[in-house]
Amino acid sequence: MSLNKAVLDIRNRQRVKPSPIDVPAATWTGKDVIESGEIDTITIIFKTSGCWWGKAGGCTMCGYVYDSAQDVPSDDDLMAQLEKAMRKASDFDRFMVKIFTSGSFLDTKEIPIEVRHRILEELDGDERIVKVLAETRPEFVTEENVKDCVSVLKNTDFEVAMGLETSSDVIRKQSINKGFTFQSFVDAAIAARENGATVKSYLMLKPLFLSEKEALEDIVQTVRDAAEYTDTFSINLCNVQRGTYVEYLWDRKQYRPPWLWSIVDILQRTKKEFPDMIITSDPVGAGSKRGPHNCRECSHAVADAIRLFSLTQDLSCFEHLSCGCKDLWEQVLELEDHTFGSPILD
Amino acid sequence: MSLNKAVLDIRNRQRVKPSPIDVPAATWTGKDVIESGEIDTITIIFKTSGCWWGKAGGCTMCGYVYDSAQDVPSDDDLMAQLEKAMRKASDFDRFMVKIFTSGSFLDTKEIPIEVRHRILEELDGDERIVKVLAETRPEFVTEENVKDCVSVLKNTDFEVAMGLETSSDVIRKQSINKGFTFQSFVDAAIAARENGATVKSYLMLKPLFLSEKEALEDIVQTVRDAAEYTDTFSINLCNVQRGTYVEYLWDRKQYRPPWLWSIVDILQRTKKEFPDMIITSDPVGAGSKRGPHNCRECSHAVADAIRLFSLTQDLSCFEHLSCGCKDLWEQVLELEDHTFGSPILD
Amino acid sequence: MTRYFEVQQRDGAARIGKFLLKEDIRTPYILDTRSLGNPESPIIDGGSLWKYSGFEEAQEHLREIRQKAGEDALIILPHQDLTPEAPRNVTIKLAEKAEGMEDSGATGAIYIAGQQVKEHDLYVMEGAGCFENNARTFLSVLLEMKKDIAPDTAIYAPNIAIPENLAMLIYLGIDVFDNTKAIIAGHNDIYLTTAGQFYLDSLAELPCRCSACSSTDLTSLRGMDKKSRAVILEKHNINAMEAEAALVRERIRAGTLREYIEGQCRVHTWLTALMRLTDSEYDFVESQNAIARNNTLVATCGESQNRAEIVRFAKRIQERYTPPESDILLLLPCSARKPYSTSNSHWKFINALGKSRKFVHEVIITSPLGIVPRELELTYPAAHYDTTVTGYWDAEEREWVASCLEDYLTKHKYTSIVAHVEDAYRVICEMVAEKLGIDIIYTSLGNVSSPESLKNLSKTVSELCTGRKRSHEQTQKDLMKAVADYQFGKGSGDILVPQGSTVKGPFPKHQIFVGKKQLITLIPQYGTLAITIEGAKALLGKGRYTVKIDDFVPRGSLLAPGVVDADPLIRPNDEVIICGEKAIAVGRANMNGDEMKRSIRGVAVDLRHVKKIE
Amino acid sequence: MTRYFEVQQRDGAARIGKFLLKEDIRTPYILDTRSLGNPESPIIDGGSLWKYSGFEEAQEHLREIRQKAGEDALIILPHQDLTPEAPRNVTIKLAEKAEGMEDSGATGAIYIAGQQVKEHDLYVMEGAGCFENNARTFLSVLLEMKKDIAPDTAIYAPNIAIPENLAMLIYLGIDVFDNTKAIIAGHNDIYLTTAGQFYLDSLAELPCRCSACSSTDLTSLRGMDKKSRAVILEKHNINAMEAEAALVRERIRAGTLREYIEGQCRVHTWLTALMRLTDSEYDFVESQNAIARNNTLVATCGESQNRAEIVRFAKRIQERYTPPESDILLLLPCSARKPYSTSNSHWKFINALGKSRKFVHEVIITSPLGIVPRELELTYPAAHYDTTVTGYWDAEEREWVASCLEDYLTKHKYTSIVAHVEDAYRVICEMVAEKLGIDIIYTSLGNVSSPESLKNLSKTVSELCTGRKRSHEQTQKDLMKAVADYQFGKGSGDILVPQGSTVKGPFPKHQIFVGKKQLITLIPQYGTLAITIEGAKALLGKGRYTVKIDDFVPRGSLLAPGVVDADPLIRPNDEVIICGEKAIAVGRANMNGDEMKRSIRGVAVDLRHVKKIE
Repeated sequence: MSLNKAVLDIRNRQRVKPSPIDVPAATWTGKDVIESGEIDTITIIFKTSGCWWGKAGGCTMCGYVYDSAQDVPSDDDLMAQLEKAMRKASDFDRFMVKIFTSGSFLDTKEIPIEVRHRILEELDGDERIVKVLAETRPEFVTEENVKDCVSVLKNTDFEVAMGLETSSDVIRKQSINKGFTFQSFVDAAIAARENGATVKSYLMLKPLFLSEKEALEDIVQTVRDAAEYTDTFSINLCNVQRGTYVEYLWDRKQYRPPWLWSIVDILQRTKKEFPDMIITSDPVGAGSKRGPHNCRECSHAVADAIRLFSLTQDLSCFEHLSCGCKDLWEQVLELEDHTFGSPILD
Repeated sequence: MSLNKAVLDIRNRQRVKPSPIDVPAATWTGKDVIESGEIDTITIIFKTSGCWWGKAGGCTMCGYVYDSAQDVPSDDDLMAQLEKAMRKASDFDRFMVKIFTSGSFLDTKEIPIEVRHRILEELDGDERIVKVLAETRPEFVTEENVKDCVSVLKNTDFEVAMGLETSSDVIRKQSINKGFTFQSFVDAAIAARENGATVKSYLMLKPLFLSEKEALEDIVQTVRDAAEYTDTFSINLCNVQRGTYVEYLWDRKQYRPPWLWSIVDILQRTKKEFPDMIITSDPVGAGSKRGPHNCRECSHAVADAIRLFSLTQDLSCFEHLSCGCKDLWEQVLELEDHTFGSPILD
Repeated sequence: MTRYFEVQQRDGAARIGKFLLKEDIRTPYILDTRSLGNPESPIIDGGSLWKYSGFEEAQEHLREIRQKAGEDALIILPHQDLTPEAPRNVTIKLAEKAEGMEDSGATGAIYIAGQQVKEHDLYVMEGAGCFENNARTFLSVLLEMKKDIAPDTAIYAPNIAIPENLAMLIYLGIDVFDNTKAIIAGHNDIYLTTAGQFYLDSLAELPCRCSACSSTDLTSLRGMDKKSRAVILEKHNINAMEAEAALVRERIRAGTLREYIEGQCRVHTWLTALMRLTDSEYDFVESQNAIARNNTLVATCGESQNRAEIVRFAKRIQERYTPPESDILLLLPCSARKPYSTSNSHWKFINALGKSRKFVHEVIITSPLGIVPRELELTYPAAHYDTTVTGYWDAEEREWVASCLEDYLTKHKYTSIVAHVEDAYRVICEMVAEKLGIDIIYTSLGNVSSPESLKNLSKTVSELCTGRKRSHEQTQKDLMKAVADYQFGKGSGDILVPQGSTVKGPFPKHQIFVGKKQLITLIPQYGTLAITIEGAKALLGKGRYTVKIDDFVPRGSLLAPGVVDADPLIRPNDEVIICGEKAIAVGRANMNGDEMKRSIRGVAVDLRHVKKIE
Repeated sequence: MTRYFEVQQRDGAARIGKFLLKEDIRTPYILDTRSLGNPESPIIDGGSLWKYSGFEEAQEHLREIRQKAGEDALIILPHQDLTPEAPRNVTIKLAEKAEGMEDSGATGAIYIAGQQVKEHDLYVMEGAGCFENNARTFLSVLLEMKKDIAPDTAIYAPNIAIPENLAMLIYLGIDVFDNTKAIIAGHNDIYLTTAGQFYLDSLAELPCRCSACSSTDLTSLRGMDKKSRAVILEKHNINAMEAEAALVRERIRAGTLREYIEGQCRVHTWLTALMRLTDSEYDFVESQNAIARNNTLVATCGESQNRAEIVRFAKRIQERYTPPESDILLLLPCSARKPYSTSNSHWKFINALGKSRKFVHEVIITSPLGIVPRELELTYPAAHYDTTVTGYWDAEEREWVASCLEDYLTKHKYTSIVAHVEDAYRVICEMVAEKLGIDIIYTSLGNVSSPESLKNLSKTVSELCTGRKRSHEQTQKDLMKAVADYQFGKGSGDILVPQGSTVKGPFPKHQIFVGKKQLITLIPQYGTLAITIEGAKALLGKGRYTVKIDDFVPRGSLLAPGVVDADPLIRPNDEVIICGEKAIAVGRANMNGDEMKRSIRGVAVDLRHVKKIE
């Protein structure tokens, strides 16, 4: 059985509850950092027909595929989702919009080109919006598509966000099952930047099968490899999402999410190496069994430091962190390299 | 149940094979030490109607009761026994005769007075015989009896041998079940000495229930207590005889025969304290499980040293004895005092 | 007067205690035999009476020791020991002589069966060392001893302990041991471990990492002279025993000694025999076993099913339990997850029953517990056991479970019996059905959780549903009644869950009220009831589980000397009612009823509510 | 090429082995996980392939390690591990990639079921750490592994060993472990013992006397900072594991690991399950079990009766044994003393039979062995077992013994069957008699040894004595024939004890001669036969228990590489016949037949007699 088949089998076993298709999958506000500093953000997860790659199996850790609509949403449904989402931004003076589709915003099978135009036009028309970020797989980041977006967003910056995950083609293929190569990311990044967009790269800390140290070093290496093609890094910490292959293995005690000490180490090392690069990480689910975690006592404090660093880019955030469990993490770093196929669990 | 009853019960369970009554129970030759030095000996165990005390139960360690005749031997039977026994002495030039009956030679129920006279007369008539020793319980060592013997043994020394075992009335009664007191021994000894006989006292090392050290100290104390009433001490080392109460307990792992190191210690200490006293010990069955023993490696050498000392009375016999097990014996001396009713087994 | 020893914690017959002497000594304790002869020691051997010709001498000797040692040293009174097979009345006579000794301060004495027992702080099991490998005799002597002496007296078994048997001896309720055998083994070149003994000759390496063994290696050890080697071996042997004693103490504290014993007893056939024979002394073992505990009962061997907790559970179902009124009985298999109703499989069964569930009474079949009526699935140990599962039930298991089911079906009649079971469960149902000549309807079609099986269960039961049905509240009350009967005896449920009472609180935290007065609460952790003062008053008439005290008002905890009388049915951790002229109270028993009555030290009951009687 | 590992001693599947690397390493071995990353170590992890984009890079990395390490270090080839539930063919693909690595010197590799297995010196059980608590999967993976790889290859189970499970894992035939879990536990404040694990928090004292624990106490330990505490806990945990490993090695050397396991497995339900499930893999277990051993088989638990030695004994009686010609069967109870005929009770039975004994065939009923015909009472394990005796036989025991008796009585017919038995023995006879509808005459009157019972036995048998009777010599021959059949298969007795042969030597040291040529001798210690060259020649035609070698003349011992073929029925300690073009020889097998064929290191047979073929 191939990895993709294994992922697909699990997908097929999930029961997804139907939900209204004129409401976005999720919307929330938050803060992010752009070149000019901290800024309010609104994140919209569009409910589309879904990620083409996810429908064919998809990534081992991705549970977002279940956010897609059961029926194909009409153009008006999609616009209604936008409208409902934007209500949350009513209090903002100046903000950034982050668009996700649980797939690719630039895939016209998910967002028809007319809808794309209507969305971007509407956002461009709102003067409070200074930047629009849209996530997409790299195969859709063509010269044509970037130009198309930039041309609509006359007064608004445009950022293309891609889930590179890792610069290792071996890991991306055999652990994540992501279905593209580092080269395709590079091509996409160049296409974006040469046509007026900036690039944000999402990385994935600790995909399946890797030891804690391998995972850690892989991200450090990835930052080195991808730095010249990206404007911002956002490092995702693998968490165990429902209906994923990661969950399947986690349930069977064959996976442990990353330690927060690992991301702290990564942020410290990469920021020192690339002081001008914006490198962020949002420790979603930190401290829970399914999320990245240290011990019970320090997880929340460490996660807060990571969030603060992500906004301030100030390494002093990490200065006073310490906990007895750091010693354990150091052991895990050393020993998990030699467990030959079983994780070190808590 | 009383101790005597317990002993008797065991007696009653034994099956004794019938044997001819005109043959002594046993006869053997050996060497002993008398005032004038080493001398050949012949030991005769008469088969009589048996020890009156033994028939009523008797001593806990005594298996000699089974040497008695099933039917009462006639006077001629007894004389035939003597005759058969004396054949073994045919080669001797000068020797001593030791008479045992597994009871009391002076008990006329065992040896009718006429037989006593015939025996002593015959022995007295043999010029090679310099001394006659006869074993008896003290109740028979009356002035009258001693005089009677001495008067027959005109040219021959006469020694009364008594199994005192211990000077402790507690131990003699509650462990050995011997049925007389130290005072009765003293009275008998005086009666013997005042009427021309010498006295030999048999002691018993390690009766039932005593720890190794208690047993050892009891013998040392007994030598002190009885020295003034005796001419010779012979210390018997308890061995496990068939059909005895000692055997019953030994079978159930509730008795261990004495260590040979204990008798070595006793001989050294008592000989130093009473340099002129003849103190001997014949380590019968030494080295076997049923007999007194150290470890397998040294038992025979130590037993030989004891035998040599018994003949020479020379303490240098013990000088070069040593073995790893002596250390174990020292532990036993210390620890067996606190085992509260169970012996320290090998 | 047990003024110098106190039992602090119990795990079955095993216990953690403390001697309050010149040094505090924690038991189970391995005393250094050599120290017994030293008058500076906290525990001293008064010596042997064999060497004294008169009583006076011995008494004088004792006075001397006491003077040197002080009142707060425990002196084992001078004794004249015989071995076990010595005539019994000689032994008793000698013991009486020893008991004539006069002394103040902490004392120990030799125990002789049949002798008048005094209130010493410690009793010595005479000749214990002779009972090694003789399980039957050892146990009978010990049980006689336990019956005679006060439960708060320490028991000392001399010259028997080695690492391999220590846990079992402690399990049986012995408090004090010595290192005689460990020392002697060391001087015999014998290397002791909890897994058995080795001749030093036969070893290829030292199978230990204790301080003695770490100080050397096998080659050096073999090269030493006998005496130096013995010092190290002795140290190792004592280390091995001390480590085992510490482990066992931890096991007692954790309440898991039985689980340890079930493995450790395999080291020697006589230790296994001891465990089996002890299990067959049900009254002795059961009386010491806590009614409920908060740790898992782990059943890994054939003997697990003879544990007092398991046999008691089965017996109480036979003797105390009354099923709710129902015409249909549904037999179900157990589940790994406890309580059963929280398991995936039971959740499916319950779903399949749907509305029919009101008509059926559910009873779960399980090994090693036997049968568990649904009402008692929370009650210890029904929700607290874990067992090795391989799918194979051996014949002894099948016979035991079948005997439980057979007893149940003989006592309680139903219009229809449905069994939704497979494999061994079904074999058992068939065995019983055949024996009793009754019909059982089997609804499972190869796999109890398959959609087809569940559908068949649903259909079968719904077709049978014509008899009596129970409301939701009635089901809750049935649960509370069943637990009350289980805990306090038959009929208690009717008193504590009377007509007209109401149930509050979500499952499983039910409470029973009569008007505004609360009577009981279910404690989910143990599946037992806690009682209020009102509940206590209601139950008082029955006289069960009651501790009588004098005319004082207890606070915090009730100490043993304050107990006038106690129900002998009371077990450790039982909910008890305390009543005296001045107060009524409820609390959790810390010892059994008999121990409460016979002890003069220790906490008898931890009180929860106390109400003064004005 | 297993040039660097050799198995030296076996106890069932467990084994003592040796790595011949830069340091000699004795197995079962606990490697320090941390040393795996150090190129100076004797065993090195070649690292993960996850980090290499290309095969060349990895190959280069391996070359570098090998250069630093030298040929006499074992390198586990670079590997790209997945966890066990990863898709199997992805795993195999990655494993094949890893197997493409080129290297000289000692090597290890990851084992993947279904992958082509090479001749590495060590195979790693991938994802072993995930199988904890999952007995069924662990065992099936291990058995698959054992089937695929050469028997003289070491097996390494990473990230799973802790003190409590080590003995069981070694029992299953695993050679190498690591200290990962012990270290991690230490840094998690978890204190490991062979009796289970404790949170440091929950302890009241340290239940150990190892060098680490002796260096501190609980209070100081709790007062330390996390890191210093972890150092000590880690040290303790590793000590506990090392001590257990040493103990288990000693147990293997003593041949008593099974007895240890039967207790130790109670620490955790999954370990008990492992033992039970392994027992049910009879072919695997039996094939590794020595045919006879000189130590006592101690049976203390229900599972003892499933031991391969016991089941094999019963099976061989069913399949290989032919009773002597007799019309009367006498069933007798077993005795504690072995062989039975030397016991007090059997001596009484034999005396009571007197001259009638010539007419009867005696079969002894016993648990857990089942039945033992008198002729086989000397044969391992009939004269070599000890068991816990309480008088109670549980249902599983009764069923097992009854099944053995039933099989026997179904196969073999007698004119009369007399049973001189009581209690459980009688219950079993009655069960079988009823089932088979046969009559059994019971002669015991309450106590088999009482004069009345013996008299009744005597009388009953003498009245029946009218059929065939056997001479004294015939009885001796029957014994020798029965052992021959037991040992070499049905029909061997007729070859080795032919018509016209004579018996020499007193019981039990019988020898069989044909004229002046000796064929066999009974070895009383094991109750098995030793064979002469003459005996070997006689048996050669049957082809059983034969090891084929090439055209050389072996001396002293036959090494595995010299074996061309070997009877798969050969078990360790079996008497075997070696034949080749140049020589015929006899000796004692050191390994089983399969292992002889598949091994390239180690002694296959210890030779006793060798005869050149001119």
